[in-house]
Amino acid sequence: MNTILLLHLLLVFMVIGSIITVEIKNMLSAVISVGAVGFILSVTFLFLGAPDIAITQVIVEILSLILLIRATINVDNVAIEEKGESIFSNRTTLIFVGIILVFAWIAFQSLPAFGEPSMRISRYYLLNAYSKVGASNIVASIILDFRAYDTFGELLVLFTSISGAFAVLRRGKIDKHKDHLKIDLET
Amino acid sequence: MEKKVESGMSSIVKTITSVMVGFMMLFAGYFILFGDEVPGGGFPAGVMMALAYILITLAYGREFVEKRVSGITASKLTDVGVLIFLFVGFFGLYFSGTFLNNFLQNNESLFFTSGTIIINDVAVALTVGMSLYLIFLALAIFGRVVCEGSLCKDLGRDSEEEKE
Amino acid sequence: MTLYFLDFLLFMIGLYALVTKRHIVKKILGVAIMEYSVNLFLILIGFKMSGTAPIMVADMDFATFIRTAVDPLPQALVLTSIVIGLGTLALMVAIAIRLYERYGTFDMHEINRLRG
Amino acid sequence: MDRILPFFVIIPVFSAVSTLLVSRWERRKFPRIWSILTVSSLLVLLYFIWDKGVLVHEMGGWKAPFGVVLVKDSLTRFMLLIINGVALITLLYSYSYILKREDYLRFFSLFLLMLAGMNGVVLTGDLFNLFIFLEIASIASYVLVGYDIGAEELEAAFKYLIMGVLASMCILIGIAIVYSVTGSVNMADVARFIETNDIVDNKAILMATGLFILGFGLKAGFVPFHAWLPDAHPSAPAPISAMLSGVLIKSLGIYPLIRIFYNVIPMSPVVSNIFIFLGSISMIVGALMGSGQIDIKRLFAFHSVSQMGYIIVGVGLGTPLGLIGALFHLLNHSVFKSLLFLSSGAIQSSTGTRNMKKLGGLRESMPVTSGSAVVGALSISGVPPFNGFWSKLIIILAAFQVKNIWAASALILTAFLTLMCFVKFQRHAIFGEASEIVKRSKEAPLPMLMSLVILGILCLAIGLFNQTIITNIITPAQEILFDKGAYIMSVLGNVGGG
Repeated sequence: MNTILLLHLLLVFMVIGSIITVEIKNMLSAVISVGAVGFILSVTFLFLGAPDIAITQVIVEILSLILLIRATINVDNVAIEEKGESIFSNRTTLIFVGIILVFAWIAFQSLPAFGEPSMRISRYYLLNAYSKVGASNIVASIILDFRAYDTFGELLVLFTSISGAFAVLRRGKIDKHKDHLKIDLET
Repeated sequence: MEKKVESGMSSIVKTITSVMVGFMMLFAGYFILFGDEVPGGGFPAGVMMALAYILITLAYGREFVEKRVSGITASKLTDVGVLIFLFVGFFGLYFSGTFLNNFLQNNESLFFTSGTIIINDVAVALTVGMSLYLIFLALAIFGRVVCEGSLCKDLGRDSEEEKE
Repeated sequence: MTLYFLDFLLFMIGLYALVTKRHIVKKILGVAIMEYSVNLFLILIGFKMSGTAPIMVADMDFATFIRTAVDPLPQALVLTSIVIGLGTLALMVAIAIRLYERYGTFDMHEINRLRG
Repeated sequence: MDRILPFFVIIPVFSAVSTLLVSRWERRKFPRIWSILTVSSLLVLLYFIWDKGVLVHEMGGWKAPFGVVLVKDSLTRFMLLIINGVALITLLYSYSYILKREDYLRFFSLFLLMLAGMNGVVLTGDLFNLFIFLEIASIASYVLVGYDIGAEELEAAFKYLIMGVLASMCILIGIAIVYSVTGSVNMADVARFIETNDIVDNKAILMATGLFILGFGLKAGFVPFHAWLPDAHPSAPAPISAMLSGVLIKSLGIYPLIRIFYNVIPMSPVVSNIFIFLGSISMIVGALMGSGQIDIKRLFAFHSVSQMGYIIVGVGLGTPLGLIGALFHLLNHSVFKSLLFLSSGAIQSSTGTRNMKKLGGLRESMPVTSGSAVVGALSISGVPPFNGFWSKLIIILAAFQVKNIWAASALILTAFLTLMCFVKFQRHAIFGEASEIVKRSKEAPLPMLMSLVILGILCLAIGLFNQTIITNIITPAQEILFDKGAYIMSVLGNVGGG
């Protein structure tokens, strides 16, 4: 019973952390609090019986913190004070969010109860992973054998986003002639 | 007036980094080779390798790392990683009729019992590691000249990392 | 059941940050929070009460392993969606830096006004 | 014969990665010729498997619900034809359009990755796999929208990126809910589970339906979620805005909606009313906002939103005739909209401006481009001999058949609004008196003209031979959608549930 209580506690911490992220003024502290939410999430994954995901989440969290801090380090990272008209948009969004939450509460009633997954398909993975594939880590066997096509797509997603980030970060023609550092860019 | 850019951090950080990087690479190799028995597969291994290189770049400065794994070799390794995964899948299609088929699976004779899982693991780790190291290199180094105009006093050598 | 609701509340907080906040980095943080909540939702679905990780350790016999193992399929899906989140985050940070270089500000309303 | 199916993703990925790998020694001609070769080889592959009936390729050798499965039925081959055909013509067009940009090696690599993503989305029979390849195509299109990194392009790319990530998150939650309720991610398995256990009015499935409509609606860009489209399409380079408007919003937005609401989750009357309501609103709003535009690309982008409304109304009607009209309009719209965007790209590259007021009398200095633009304008406003007229007519007939007066009146009003708006476009840009910019401008280079002429001929040919096209391409696609049992049987065979 105490795992449920623990999960509730962790989730409440994550909700508080994300509220701090959204409302805090200084960008750098907002990034830090997102990092905190990410690490609590990784602990939650451990309690939910997903060690693979916990390890990946911790490491990916460190890297995304590095990237996010990179975006906020040497720029003016104080938040923009809200002008009048945007207050109105906040209130309507809050009402809209409230309506969706009410509907979500009703919809989640008819999901299968927490803790009894139907596992209609994944029983096959549990039964056959070791005999057919020879891997005792079922998740690794799903990722790299049963649904290897997903991981192939996954590699393409990462490859596209990095190649795309490079296309965005390249020094365009308009930058070169006014590149004030006078560095001899031997292109 | 090119101020000598003091490359990297203090020597304490450098010694700690040189110790830690060894363990990080070992840990990444552990994930790859034992990916199918122990939690953690190709993705955490790749990100661990990227973090190791980032740690070296931060501690020793860019020129030190540029000699070892320059940006261009990193981007080539990313492409090679994706192509390895593609060819392993294509061999599966060639040998036994369906794409990404684990054609050498579950025979004890081979060193690794679970067939193409380990090879795919290596390909995933290579692609993820090199591409994330690349994006750090681009974001951290490219963008150093963030503010426009003469007010920027940063004199770090902003050589274009990708000679496109 | 309340865990699903708390998790969806987290998703709504991310959506709120995305929609109303004007600072670009705040929008990126909102997207990061949304990704956390979706990944958590996927794992919450696959959790079995007092379940163990789906990894066959040597000493556990097969029958108890089948009975107690947690659902491995959502974990495979979450591993993929974590790295997708990282990819989109890298792209967003790259575009945000370039936007700051072009417009000199991270404020989305300012950027709309300047663009006219 | 089903071994050919994975090659629709392998070949574009291999050529996209290899262009980046061998970038050092040959950069001028290699990427352009290489990408045209890959896409034409895809079309040849499509010709091989065109009339081979339903093909199912189980990835990795695992049976259907346990592994990922690729399904080729007549709807998939119809979408593959549109995607790869428009991509080939766009690549032919960008053979000379791209010379002005410096880093076009990455442009072609990202273009081919976007194509691989779209082929992956259309071919797969697995919900999560559809999400992943949808991510690949969307991330490639976010970058390609902001490709010439000016201030305006980056801002439009960022807005499109934020909307796209929101859509992907909603789709992923929808897939998670469907997995939690039905226990599987394979489309045919989910369909069979919903059919046998009759849980259609289950609240969670209702929420998943709402999330899918929100997510795929954002990708398709009809009204309540169209905020990103009028910014993203004009600021993209012309071949990319042609691919975005012509193919991407259809294969990432409309196709999943059709597949999910006809083959997986049965379409309840509530959902079809939502579609008809959203469709008619987006028709009218798109046409109204389009008529006030000066920039021709923004005008075309707004009319993309309104034409999407036509297709959504056709899908929402739920009758066989409505679906035939929707699929036929999907084909026509991808042809004439890419023609319009490519001609606007040609106009902008030679005259340097997209402002309708400044462009006058293009027919003297750029006869072929303005000729093809006129063909495109006529076919979008539904003038009889061209293809737009027939598909709009079928959708209007389908609306009357179901006695849905509101939808029919909205359809007719929008047809009139589009006609009026495009007459204004022709009067200003093509037939007005020649302004000084236009006098100095010269005709576009040959590859661009070739692609424009091919698209113009296609507009006319589809219009004239619409009967044959409907009978042997569109109706089989519509029959597959109305026959859910055949889809389940072909994918799952008769393997028992897990």
